[in-house]
Amino acid sequence: MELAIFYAFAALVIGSALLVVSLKNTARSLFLFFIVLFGMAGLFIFALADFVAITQIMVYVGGVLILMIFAFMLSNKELLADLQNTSSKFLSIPNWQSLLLSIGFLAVMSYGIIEWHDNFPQWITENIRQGNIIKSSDNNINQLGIKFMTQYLLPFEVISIFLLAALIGAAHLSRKEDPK
Amino acid sequence: MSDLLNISPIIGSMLVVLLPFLAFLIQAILGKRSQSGNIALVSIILSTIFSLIFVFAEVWKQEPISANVSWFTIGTHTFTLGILLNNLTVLMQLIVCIIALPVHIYSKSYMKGDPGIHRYWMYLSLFCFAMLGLTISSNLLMMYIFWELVGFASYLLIGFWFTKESAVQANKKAFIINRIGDLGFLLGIASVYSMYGSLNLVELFGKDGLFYSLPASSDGWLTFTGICFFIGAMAKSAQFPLHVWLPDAMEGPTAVSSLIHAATMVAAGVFLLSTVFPLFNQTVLLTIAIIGCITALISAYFAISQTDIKKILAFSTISQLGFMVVAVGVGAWDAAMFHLATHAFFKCLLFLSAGAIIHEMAHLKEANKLDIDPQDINNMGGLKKWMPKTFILMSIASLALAGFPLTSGFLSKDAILISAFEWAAQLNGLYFLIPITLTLVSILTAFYIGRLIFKVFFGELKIKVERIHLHEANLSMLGPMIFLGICSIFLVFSWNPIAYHHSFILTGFSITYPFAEIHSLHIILPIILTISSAIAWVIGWNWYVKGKYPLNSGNKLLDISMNQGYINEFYNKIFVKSTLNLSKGLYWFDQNIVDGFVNFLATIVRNLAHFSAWIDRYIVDGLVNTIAGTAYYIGHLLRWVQNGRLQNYLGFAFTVVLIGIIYLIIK
Amino acid sequence: MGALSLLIFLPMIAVIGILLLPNRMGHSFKYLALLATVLQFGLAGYLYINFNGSAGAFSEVSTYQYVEQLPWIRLDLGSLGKLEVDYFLGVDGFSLPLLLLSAFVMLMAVGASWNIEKSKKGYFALLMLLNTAVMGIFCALDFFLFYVFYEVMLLPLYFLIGIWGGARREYAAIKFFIYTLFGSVFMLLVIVGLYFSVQNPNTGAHTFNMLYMMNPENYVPGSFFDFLGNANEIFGIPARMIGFIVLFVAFAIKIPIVPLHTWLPDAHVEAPTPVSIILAGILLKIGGYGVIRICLGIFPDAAADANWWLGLIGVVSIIYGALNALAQTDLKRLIAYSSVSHMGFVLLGISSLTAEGISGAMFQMLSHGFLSAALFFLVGVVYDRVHDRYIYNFRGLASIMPKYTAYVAIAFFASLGLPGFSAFIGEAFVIIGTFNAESMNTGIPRWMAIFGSLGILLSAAYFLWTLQRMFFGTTRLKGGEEWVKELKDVNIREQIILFPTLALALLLGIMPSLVFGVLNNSVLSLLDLVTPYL
Amino acid sequence: MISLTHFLFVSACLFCIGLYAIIAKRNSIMILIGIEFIINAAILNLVAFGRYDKINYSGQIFALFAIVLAAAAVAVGLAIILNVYRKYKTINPENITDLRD
Repeated sequence: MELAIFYAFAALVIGSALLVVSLKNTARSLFLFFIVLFGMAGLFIFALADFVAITQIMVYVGGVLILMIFAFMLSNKELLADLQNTSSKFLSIPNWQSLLLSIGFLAVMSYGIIEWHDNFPQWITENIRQGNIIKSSDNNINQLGIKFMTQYLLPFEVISIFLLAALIGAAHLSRKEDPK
Repeated sequence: MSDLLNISPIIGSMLVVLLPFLAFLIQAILGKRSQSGNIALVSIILSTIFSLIFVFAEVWKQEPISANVSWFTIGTHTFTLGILLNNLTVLMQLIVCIIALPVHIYSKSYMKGDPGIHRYWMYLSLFCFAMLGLTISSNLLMMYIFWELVGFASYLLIGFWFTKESAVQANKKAFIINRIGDLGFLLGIASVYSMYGSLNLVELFGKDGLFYSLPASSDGWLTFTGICFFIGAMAKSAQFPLHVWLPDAMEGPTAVSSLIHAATMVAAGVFLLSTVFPLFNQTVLLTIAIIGCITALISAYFAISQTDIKKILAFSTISQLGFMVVAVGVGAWDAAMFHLATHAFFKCLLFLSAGAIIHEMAHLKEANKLDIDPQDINNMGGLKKWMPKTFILMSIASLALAGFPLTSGFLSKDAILISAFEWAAQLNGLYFLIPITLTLVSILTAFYIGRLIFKVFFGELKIKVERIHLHEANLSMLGPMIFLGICSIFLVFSWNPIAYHHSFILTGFSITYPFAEIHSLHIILPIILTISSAIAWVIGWNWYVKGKYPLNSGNKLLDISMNQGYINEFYNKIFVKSTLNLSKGLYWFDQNIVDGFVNFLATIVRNLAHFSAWIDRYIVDGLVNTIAGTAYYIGHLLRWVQNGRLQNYLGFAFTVVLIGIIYLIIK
Repeated sequence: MGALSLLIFLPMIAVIGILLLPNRMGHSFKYLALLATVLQFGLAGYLYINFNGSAGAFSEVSTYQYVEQLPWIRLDLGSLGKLEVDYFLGVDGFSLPLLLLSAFVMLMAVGASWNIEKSKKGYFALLMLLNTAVMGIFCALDFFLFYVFYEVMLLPLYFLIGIWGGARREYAAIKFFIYTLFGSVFMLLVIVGLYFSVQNPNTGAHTFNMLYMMNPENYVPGSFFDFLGNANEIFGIPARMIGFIVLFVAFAIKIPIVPLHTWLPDAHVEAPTPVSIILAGILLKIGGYGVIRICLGIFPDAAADANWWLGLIGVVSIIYGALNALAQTDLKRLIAYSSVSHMGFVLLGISSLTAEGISGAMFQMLSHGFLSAALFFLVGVVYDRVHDRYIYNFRGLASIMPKYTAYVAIAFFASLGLPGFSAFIGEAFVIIGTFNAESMNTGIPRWMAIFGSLGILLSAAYFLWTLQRMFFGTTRLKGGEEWVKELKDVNIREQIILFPTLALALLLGIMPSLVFGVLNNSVLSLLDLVTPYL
Repeated sequence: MISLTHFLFVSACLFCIGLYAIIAKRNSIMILIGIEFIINAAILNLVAFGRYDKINYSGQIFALFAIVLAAAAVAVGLAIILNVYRKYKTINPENITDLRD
């Protein structure tokens, strides 16, 4: 049952992702992307990362995606028209070279995954043996908070400043040019 | 005045030669402005006077005089220009002058109104210069020069009416055939030069000349030399195989024919033979006699049936020249010169008379707009009525030609015939053929000239026109003719009308014959000749005047005679055609074989070059190009990667990564 | 700077002048060229007047006059010895008349080029360059210098024919060029061979000096072209004979002799009139001059052995050329073939090895120089007017162009050897000399003279035929009335060129001593060189 | 308990789709989306492996970092795209070939 739900999510994610890349209309793609992100959040939960799933929804769906949609919608009409790309075809013709490349990569990765076949690295087998694995009953949020404020404090701060810098940069970049 | 009269013979003879040359130069410069011919006339009058008074009178029967100036030096030999005055040369010079003078006077009215008259006088002066120069040349080279100049002048005069196709053909033929003779002459000169190292006549044949002092080289070469000179004389004097140009040469003005092709130039051959006579050995002399005999016979035969008045006279000239040549051949070259002198006068007169007749006939033709040949004797007849003086003069000349007593021709012809008989008597046997043939020819001569006279002057005018205004020629034409008529009588040459020995020409030369004199011949032969000539005339009278012509026109013999023995056709076919074909063939050979070979080589080389170029381009260069092309395409491929599209870069990067991974997996 | 250098390089000054002047001053080029050639002719005349033909050995410097000798190339080649090339000029009785002839013909050629329209600058510059080369050839006494001039001559001719020529000019130019080059390349080999065989007796170095090459004492014993007792052979032919043959072939192409003559009709026919004049007037003489100066001078022994063959080639050329001329319908080609025939006399005369024969040959060269130049000029006159020169397309020209006809007739008769004109002296003495050869034991039989004289007869045939066909008779032209209008009689310029030419031919015919006076001693000294080997 | 292999396979698929979007799409937005796919695929792997590290919680923590960074990247990327559009009047990367030689 658990596996079935997982696969449902996985199918949702992959199917929507495929649609995202094959649709002509960018606006539709963007909404489908929304579904992909939700699906991903679901998959995170299956990996016992509930906080990550919530963050995913909040940051991506609530931030990134809204940012994207709003950014375009609020900018100018031509770009919007360009994005909507009123082509008669519903699906874009796949670019065979890139398709080949992607399938190639998929094949190689699948091959790798099959070859690997749960030959866990030593640290994983060690943790499994010692029982140091996350269980569904664990309070992840609590643990994460502690870790952020202790062990990962420096990266946390760095990433905060980085985020700030990125936002300021983004704001600077997207400002209107001076008329002069 | 005494100074003027003190001209030495050498200077005098130089003046004789140079005056016509001066006239030629002046007329050449003046061109169309000098049409009267007075310049030429004055020059020839002066020449004649000088020749007679200062040269002939001084030198005749005296010691020979010669003067030379060096002309140029080749190697160790110096070639000279010079004048040789002896009996032979001064006589010849005088004859030329005396014949040329009346012809000049005659031409003044005969050629009046011709558009090219200025050229006529120019050419005539040139001819006189060359002919007079020929007579007094002291060496063979100089003689050769004038010899050819004479031919050249004759070429110009034959082709005087250059728009007439037949005249142009005739002058070409005349010059080319004369060229053959010139070659003989030139080779003869070369031969003499290589044997004796000198060309001076005095040095060669004078007293104690090289010819007598040096041992003759091989007899064969001597014969060769003699034959060469004889070929030269043959062409000029129209002897048998080379006689064909003379009848054609009648295309020129009649006055020219009388001067050049009857009296003077054609006699130059005989003059040459006389000049180099010592050179001839027995073989050559016999050849000369035989050729002369053949010539005399066949041309008399051809003369019988000709209808063109000038052609009849032309053949008679050839025939008489044959007589002279026989005389040289039998060793009696003095007789030849004698006949040359007498013949010059009466033949010139015959031509001038014929010219007068043709002149009148041409007027008649123009006045009545007839389409006739004014020279055809079949159109004439009964002219005695209108032109009695011409008739008389022409008759005198004809009698002289036939050798009738009391004429000059009688004397000279007898001299030749009797000498020939005496010569034959010396040698016996078949040699008698020659004098007998000559006798026959004499009778034939009487017959054909009788035919001419009868057809032209007796009977009725053959062409029927309403108004006939034929009249005597005017005085400037008649005067010269009368002068020549007088000269055709025995008195001019000898006080004795019967015995030729007393003529001043023969006494002047006084050569000794290699054969004995036979006295009885001197009486018998003239009688036989005269009687047979008379018989021939009676027959002619019956045939042509009485109209009892016994032969029909289809007669084979007559046909051959009419067509001059088909010799022209024969030459045309054998020599001219074959030479032309040979030349065409050779040109083909040149174009296709010689040049073809060159071009073939060029083609081979070019093809080789093409082949190697092909190899170079496609094999050698192809290899290089392939390498270069590969590099280029690889470069191009790489360049194509750098197309500035980020996605492509990314794609390539991933492709490489993918390939790398696959490589790792496979490895 | 000596008189000969001045003579040679005077045209070079004109070349520089022509090249420096801008194209818009195109009219001045011809005046410049005319000035140079007139000065040159004057100078040549001055040299001629001051020449005295002193008797001396053919190989002595003292025999030559106006000698200039400067060291030109001195190169130490180490073990090969020293390279010694001199700038060595001098004239004797053979070269001086030819110099005068060249100067005159050049003057004529410039006169004939008066109406050239196509790129005058290049044309006149090339013409003057050719002039320099030709003069140099006749003056050079150093074989290397001779060769340099010989090759320099080819270049302007190639362009003159190839650019300013007729319809098939490229073909003709290339043919001419390759033919001549064929000869001269092998000549170079012999020159090198001679160089290694000859030593300068004063310095001991190998030398290109022609005069040293003529002296048997200067040969290195045992060298390839060693004079006496030479046993070197190639394919069984003695080395000196090989050298002679190669040099002879090189010059024979120029003369030209019969199997090697085919460049001549094409080149003459396709070349523009002035170049035809130069080709016939000067170029062919270089062949004859080379045979006399070099083949006979340097290889007298081989020449004495081979002269029978030379004579045979001469006779064949005479008759073959004349018969070919008889078959022509193109007037210019006819004259070209007549040149072959007339130049055959030159070879026959030279081969006779008699004073008369060689003098006659030299005289024939000069005479042919004037007359063939005049003939080509005359063809040019009618070609200029109607651009046609086929004999069958004309008839009765005498009626519309009387003066022209007179000039043609005079030139024709002069060429066919009418006494009074120069060709007669030349041909007659060639025949006499050849005939005399048997008496002199030079190995030329008399029948060659007899057959050679046939050429005189044939020349009369083809010239008279042309005269009759083209000029006499009633006027009938291919171009009809239009041609009658075009065919104007000769103008003043043409008469100024023609009259002196024919007058000179006449003058030489009447006063041959003008030539023989300077020539005679040289001929005798040459014979002195050759006769010991007979 | 879902095995690691499943996560890896889903992640591989997502990665390939993202890769395809990046290379093939002629639209800058879609490329950005492709990048997000790839980042998501990476995050999925992080959390999947992070399950076996209870001591450090490194998987989840870096997943969070990655999400934040992705958000920042999107913001900057969008700003860049807008600027590119202003300059070239297109967002099709095909037409922006200034990097070409």
